[in-house]
Amino acid sequence: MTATSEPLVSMQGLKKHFDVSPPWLNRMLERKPRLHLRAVDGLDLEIPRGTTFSLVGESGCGKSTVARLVVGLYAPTAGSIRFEGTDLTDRPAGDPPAIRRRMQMIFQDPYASLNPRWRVRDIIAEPLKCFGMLPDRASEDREVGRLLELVGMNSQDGEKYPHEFSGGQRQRISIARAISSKPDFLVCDEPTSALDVSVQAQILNLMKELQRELGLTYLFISHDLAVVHFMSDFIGVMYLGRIVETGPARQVFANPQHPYTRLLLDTIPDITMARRDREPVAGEVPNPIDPPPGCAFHPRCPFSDARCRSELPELRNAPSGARTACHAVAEGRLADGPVRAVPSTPAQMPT
Amino acid sequence: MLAFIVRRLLQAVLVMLAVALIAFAMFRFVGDPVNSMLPEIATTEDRQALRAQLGLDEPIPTQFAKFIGGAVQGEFGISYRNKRPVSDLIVERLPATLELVFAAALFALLMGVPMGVYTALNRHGFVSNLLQIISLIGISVPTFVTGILLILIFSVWLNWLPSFGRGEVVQLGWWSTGLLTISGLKSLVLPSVMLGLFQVTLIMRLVRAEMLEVLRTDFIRFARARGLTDRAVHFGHALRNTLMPVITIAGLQLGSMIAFAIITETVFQWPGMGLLFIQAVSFADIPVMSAYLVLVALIFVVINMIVDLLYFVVDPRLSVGGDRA
Amino acid sequence: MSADAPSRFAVLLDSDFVYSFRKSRVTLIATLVTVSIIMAALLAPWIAPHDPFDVATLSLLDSELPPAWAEGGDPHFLLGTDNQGRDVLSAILYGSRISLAVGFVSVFFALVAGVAVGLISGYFGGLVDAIFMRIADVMLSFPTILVALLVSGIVRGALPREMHENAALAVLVFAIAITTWVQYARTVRGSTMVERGQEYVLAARLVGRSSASIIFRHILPNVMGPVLVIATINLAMAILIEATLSFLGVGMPPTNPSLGTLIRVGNEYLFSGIWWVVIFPSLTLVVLVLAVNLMGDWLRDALNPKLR
Amino acid sequence: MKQSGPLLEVRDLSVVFDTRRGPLTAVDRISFDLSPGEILGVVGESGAGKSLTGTAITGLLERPGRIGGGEIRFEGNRIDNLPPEQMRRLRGRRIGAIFQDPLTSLNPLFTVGRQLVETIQTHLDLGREQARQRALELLAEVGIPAPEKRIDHYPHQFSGGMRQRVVIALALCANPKLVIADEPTTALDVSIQAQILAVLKKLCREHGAAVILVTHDMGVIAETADRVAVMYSGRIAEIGPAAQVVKAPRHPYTEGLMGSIPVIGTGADRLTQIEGSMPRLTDIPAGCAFHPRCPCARADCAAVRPEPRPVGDGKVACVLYDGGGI
Amino acid sequence: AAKTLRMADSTDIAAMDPHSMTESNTIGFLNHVYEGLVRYNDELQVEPALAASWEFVDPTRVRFHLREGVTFHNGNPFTADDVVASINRAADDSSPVKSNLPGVASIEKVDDLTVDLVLKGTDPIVLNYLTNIYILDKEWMDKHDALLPSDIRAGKENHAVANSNGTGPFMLESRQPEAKTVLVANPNWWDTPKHNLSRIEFSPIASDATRIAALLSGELDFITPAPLQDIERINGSEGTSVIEGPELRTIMLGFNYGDTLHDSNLTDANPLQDLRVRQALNMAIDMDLIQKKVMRGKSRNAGLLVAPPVPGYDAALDERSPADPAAAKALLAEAGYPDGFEVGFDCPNDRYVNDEEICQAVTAMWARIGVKAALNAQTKSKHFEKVLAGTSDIYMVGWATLPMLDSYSVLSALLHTKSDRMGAWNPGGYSNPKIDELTDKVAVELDQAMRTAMMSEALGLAKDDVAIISLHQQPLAWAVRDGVNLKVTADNKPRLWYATVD
Ligand SMILES: Nc1ncnc2c1ncn2[C@@H]1O[C@H](COP(=O)(O)OP(=O)(O)OP(=O)(O)O)[C@@H](O)[C@H]1O
Ligand SMILES: Nc1ncnc2c1ncn2[C@@H]1O[C@H](COP(=O)(O)OP(=O)(O)OP(=O)(O)O)[C@@H](O)[C@H]1O
Ligand SMILES: [Mg+2]
Ligand SMILES: [Mg+2]
Repeated sequence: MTATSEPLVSMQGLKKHFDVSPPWLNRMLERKPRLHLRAVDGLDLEIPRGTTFSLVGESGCGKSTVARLVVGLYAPTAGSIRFEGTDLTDRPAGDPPAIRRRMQMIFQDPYASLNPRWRVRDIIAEPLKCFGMLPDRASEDREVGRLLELVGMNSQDGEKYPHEFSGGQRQRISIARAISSKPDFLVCDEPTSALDVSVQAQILNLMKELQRELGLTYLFISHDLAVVHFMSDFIGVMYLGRIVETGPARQVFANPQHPYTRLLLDTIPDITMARRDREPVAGEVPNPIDPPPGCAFHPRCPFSDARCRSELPELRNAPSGARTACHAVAEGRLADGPVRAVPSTPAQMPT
Repeated sequence: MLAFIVRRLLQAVLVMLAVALIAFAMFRFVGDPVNSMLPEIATTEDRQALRAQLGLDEPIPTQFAKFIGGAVQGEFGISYRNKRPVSDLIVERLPATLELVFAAALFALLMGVPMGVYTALNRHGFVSNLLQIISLIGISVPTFVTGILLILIFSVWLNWLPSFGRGEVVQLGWWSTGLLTISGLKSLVLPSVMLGLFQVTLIMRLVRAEMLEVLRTDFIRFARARGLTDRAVHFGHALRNTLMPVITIAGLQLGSMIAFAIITETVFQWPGMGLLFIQAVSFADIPVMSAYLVLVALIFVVINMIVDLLYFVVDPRLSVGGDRA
Repeated sequence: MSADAPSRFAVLLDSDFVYSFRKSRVTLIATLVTVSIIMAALLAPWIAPHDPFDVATLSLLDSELPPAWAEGGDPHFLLGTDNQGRDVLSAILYGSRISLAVGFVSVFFALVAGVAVGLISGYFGGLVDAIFMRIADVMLSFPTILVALLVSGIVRGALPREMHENAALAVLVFAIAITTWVQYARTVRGSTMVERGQEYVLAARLVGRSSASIIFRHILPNVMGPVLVIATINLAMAILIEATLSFLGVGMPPTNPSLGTLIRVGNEYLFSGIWWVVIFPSLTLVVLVLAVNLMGDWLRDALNPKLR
Repeated sequence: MKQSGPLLEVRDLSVVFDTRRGPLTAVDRISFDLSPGEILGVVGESGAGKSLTGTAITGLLERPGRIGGGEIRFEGNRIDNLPPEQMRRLRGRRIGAIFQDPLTSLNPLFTVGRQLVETIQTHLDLGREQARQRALELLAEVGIPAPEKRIDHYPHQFSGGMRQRVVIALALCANPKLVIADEPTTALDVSIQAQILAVLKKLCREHGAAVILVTHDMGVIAETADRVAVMYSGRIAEIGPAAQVVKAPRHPYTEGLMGSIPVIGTGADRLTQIEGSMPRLTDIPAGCAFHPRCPCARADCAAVRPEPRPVGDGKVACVLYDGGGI
Repeated sequence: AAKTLRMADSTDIAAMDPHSMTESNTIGFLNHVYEGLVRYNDELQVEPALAASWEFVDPTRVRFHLREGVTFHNGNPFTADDVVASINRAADDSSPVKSNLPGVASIEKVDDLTVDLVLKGTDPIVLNYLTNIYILDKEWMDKHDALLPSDIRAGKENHAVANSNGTGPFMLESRQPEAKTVLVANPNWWDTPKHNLSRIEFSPIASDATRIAALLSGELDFITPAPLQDIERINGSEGTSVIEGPELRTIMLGFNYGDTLHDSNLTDANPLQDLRVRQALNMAIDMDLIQKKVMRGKSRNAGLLVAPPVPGYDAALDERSPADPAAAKALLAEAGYPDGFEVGFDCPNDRYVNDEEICQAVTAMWARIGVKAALNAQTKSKHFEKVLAGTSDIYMVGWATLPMLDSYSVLSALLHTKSDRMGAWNPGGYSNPKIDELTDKVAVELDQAMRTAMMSEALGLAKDDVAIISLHQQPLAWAVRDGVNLKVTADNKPRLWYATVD
């Protein structure tokens, strides 16, 4: 975990608002205003070279949107994205090729991310072709074979179609495609959440190996805290389009500050906690079209007060070394609440 | 919902304009009405005079403007052939066509839906396969051939049903109905079978496909898991959920049945709008033709609108107040 | 994952698709029938005993002969002759040629236009989509048969006179295509909107592929399944629409008859005992349409993985 | 709260799919018992046969699937060969089921109340009003606030978590003795997941129903189940008390499975991984289905299929324990 | 006993107003309700009707003595005022019927039962015209604001279109357009009924097959027309038979006499201007074969442009020489077209008996002498539009000479050089000064013998010139149930006041 000082990827004040207004006519007649869904609402982020930065958060908090913004599939509403200092803010995916070649993506769904009508070799070779990286078909074949073996498959598998492979194998093919253009930076949007745990282990191990061997930098997205814990050097916890807590992974896990982070850590089912009755969290994830004023988490937060309801907290350095956006943390209101600390030793079984 | 209706209305205007344009364009190409209005021995002079009288020698934009102006008020002038206001002619024929189409639609639904349900529930049964193939024949035989064969069998050979016309009709205000007399009902049988046969197949296949789709859904599995009776599952849940697409298609088909009625009415001399239209075509009776086109388009638009509104009735997800808690 | 994989052909033969085809006897027969009719139509100039369109060879003396096996039949005319002395068998062969041509060509044009519109609408959305879909709504808001009737009426009238003879076919094709492209467009648009968001498309965008390239190389192959099904059904429909238009007098001329025209003309002889003039073309039409429909049916099921 | 005699006995149950290439055995001679009030977790990879086991018990197998052998006894009576109508009476009345996706489990066109009343009236001899009353009670019981207001809402007016509660209420309509819950929380957010599991557990405690909880989330099992069955390739590899299976897995597969779960607090740089993937139904290896991937495989693994042997408080199907345990 | 006759025709009557259209089937049917001053009997002879007698006061003034004691169906007495109002109505500028009254200058009432018809010039066939001009009740028209026929331009409906008040043998009981029109016998008819009908139920049935089916199934007693190919079947069925006779209508092929053809490979010449070419085309047509096969022996081949009952007909000229393709080919070669040429050929497909079939057969016969005719068969409204626009090379027309029933009709409309009032049906531009001269004389010649001679002469000239190819008089075939006694009249108008039902 050798983090250099200069980040490979950085985002400043990144925003993405989706226009989800009803059609013009409805707005006219029903006098409804335009509606904007703030999927990402002001995100500052730096990812040091050679590290894994993970984003966690509940469904719909904007993780995938960040991923797509980074690779250029969405144009940001505001803010900037830089890669090695080059501004990519308004460049679409694939442009400029010299830089986009160096950032690729692994998708969540191993079934949807491979074109069912294409042979595996063509799928893997597509980036090579598009970025014009290899002179002829023979060297392309060789490269595809090499990549397949790199991800633990047989070089002959290139002649088959995706449906002939299991989910785990498909995800390996996705990875082979993603690394075929020799990227430095990989965005992984829940790459294992569609897979079984045993296959997940294979893929996570593979990703770690590849990172070591190829010096990759990951933006890793997941809602599974255990997986994130396993993979990351740095972690950002998102809630409703904003980062509420960020810092080195170990610190965040060892000493979560933000109430939401604590809640997340508390609610993950844990095999070490047999027959535990988890305290269910009250409330539901609020609607991003109409987020609560002030701190978006306040309706579910046991520590919220008047300030939380009105004033948006900034990300501030917390005593733990992480940065937290929470008034309660900043004010030190937050004693040891009903949140669970990470046990250092497995708890004893009840008999 | 209001926005929805307004959108549909705008669309309807679009459709009607397009149709008006087509109808007007037809004026120029259906033949010269003057020739069929005058006796053979009429002189060239007479013909020119009549042409001028009908306004056929005016510039085309003027003619179009007049046409649209009249159409907007529902006025299409006087039939060249029958010398009666076209609106009267249409009103006179409308009941016949509508009764025919609704009888055919009813026939199609009463046959098609049960057959579709049956074939969906017994997907691999012999009877199902047979029904499937027989129904295909239903859409493979041109309707005019079916019509003639029906006449041959049921009128000429068996002498059971009349071969033409509407039988005795009863006047209810401006509406003339054949539904209240025995001979009217008997007369309705063959034409509505001919017109509905195609739709039977269509609806049966649609219901079957949708039903199969619905039967695979989780909520049907869950309904079974709750121990509901097959009846409740198939007819309470599955059938109800197949209704949406059936409504759409049935609605669209109702419109095309009005158009297809042209053929049925020709074969059975059913005194409806289709027959009026076909006669008008052969006499180049332009006012009647254009009124027919516009009316069919209007009916179509109205049916589509009703279908869309039915959605709001059938599917609670669409209705207003579908607020999420 | 053995190295000596079976040949691709063997794999194909072993696939569920081919299996379901081979298992369905009805489909097999239907395919056989369709192929034979198509072949017979294609080879009509060589296999037809007479050239029914060469008016110089027609003789009224041969008119209204019953089929060869019936009393008074002439072995030269297997299925008998019509009122002009035209060999019914040859007329059917040539007539299927025209019917099939109308079917195939109109389906082809409708398919190309519909798929193109669907892809563009579905992929780009926005204003283009809105415009195309409103046009489609208008088209859908009017019964096919009427549109076809009107279009053929207008086009016929608008075309210069000398083109009429040859135009009949083109007019029919145009009239049918213009009323059926909407189905393709709608279907393709729907699937394109789904595919557009699929991750494999995103992956292609990541490497900078152009929209055109994504549409054609990635999306098109994935939306063609339902299109094929519609195409078969529409092939049958087109042949029938042509026949129906013939009945209304705007089909192919009797000098160049399609199956529909043959039936229309023959229809007038139904009561007069000259049954062969109407029965044989009708049978051919019904069998052809039925066979094509059966194939479409099977294709629909075979391409629907959920129905396995 | 153990009673004498198991509520459910499954003996050598097989589920077979008849395909054109011959029958495929998706569930292969599995046996287990379930006592009243007990929660049995069933875990295993996707395709291991977990759902089919549940489906077979509820008698909802659809063609081309069928029960290929063995027997299922419910309260001592065989139910695998019951005529459909009798089985239907059992379903919902004595055996409830909950499926994975609350979004699709409810008919979108009917109000929640109507679906509840319909189910209640199918099984209990209640009038419309009484049934509605019971429906309201059920909704309250599963934690839906203001049930009398919500009962006439349509499913789309509920959130995912609420819908799953409704589904649970539907499954519990007639106080079934056995509830089969097939991945009831997979489609839900972690925070909601906890709520649902809590509801489920509470209801079982109060109604005394036994539960078969199908999932592939080991965490859920560990927290919820009394006993766990680990399935692999249609067979039960190991079954035993949850604590034992999770903490001290005996079967090499269970061991691998547990090892591959990342756990917060362990600083391992690499997860234990089982090489290869689960075989397809078409080519399940002879002998022990797991042997090609097994780190402890022996020569005879490929030859003999190991039968479940009692090991500790549970049973393990592995040659390592054929000798009668370690 | 009450006798009902249920009949069907291929087209419905257009309207009840006899001055609103000139369709011959409608005019024929309306003759049961309305009557003219004179009428044709079933031998197509002019006989007195509402006028008991008439005389030429001078060559341009005819005096009609009206029948006494006639009443309209509503009971109004029939008087000279009705005649004056009716003739004025028919001759009004807005009336399409005025073309059927070309020579009338005015009508004058002399006394209550006498009127004078003033002509523009001498008109030998004015009575023939008048058979078609029906008399309406003035009082009734007055009351219903129907003194003029409906004016399409003004978009105003006319009461007479849907209602009737005539003097005829039958009275309108009810009418559902396109479905059923019911007439009942008029008990107060001035004439002695020869029919025994109490009721006529008329239904239009457009589809031939359906019409025959309805006859065969016993739903109808009488249908017009019966398609030729079905005659055998009808005669073969128990209880039905076909009644036939020749029609007045002569079917012919007209030519384009312009300098170029419209649809041809030749762009600089019109072979049809050459008499030899026209002769060749005529000779190539084997009418005997067509008569036997297409017309099933029912038609009457014609060498002349008019049928035998028409004054001016000359049996000597009517001979049609047998087909001779070889000679035809030789003539073509002589004219400079040894390989033939291409030419447009227009036909209606819904106007005459087997029109399209005849054209197909002719096309085949011409093909054998090398003339490639591009046959364009289409619906009548489009066919006649094209023909009258003068854009057709060879076209089919049929001419029955009605309502004149006189060869002058053919001479003036078809053969006379085209001008405002003459040659309306001479779009090809045929012009023969001799024929023009004869035609102009015939128009005013009152001596019947001289007139007839001149007409025969003109027709002979046209024949020699092959100005128009005459093909045949088409057959009329009606079908009846047994027990219906009716005579086929050559003008294709059933006269049911002669019909009896057993
Ligand atoms: N193209 C879009 N148009 C409108 N809204 C969108 C679009 N894409 C995403 N959203 C909305 O933006 C919000 C964030 O979505 P996003 O997919 O980034 O969430 P996520 O954290 O990745 O969730 P998950 O864990 O379910 O994948 C959601 O409310 C989603 O509905
Ligand atoms: N209709 C079917 N035809 C053939 N095989 C089937 C069918 N349904 C299920 N199977 C097979 O049966 C096996 C067991 O399926 P089952 O649904 O029980 O797995 P599962 O353990 O519940 O998996 P998941 O975790 O994905 O739900 C799988 O291999 C599956 O492919
Ligand atoms: Mg996401
Ligand atoms: Mg499952």
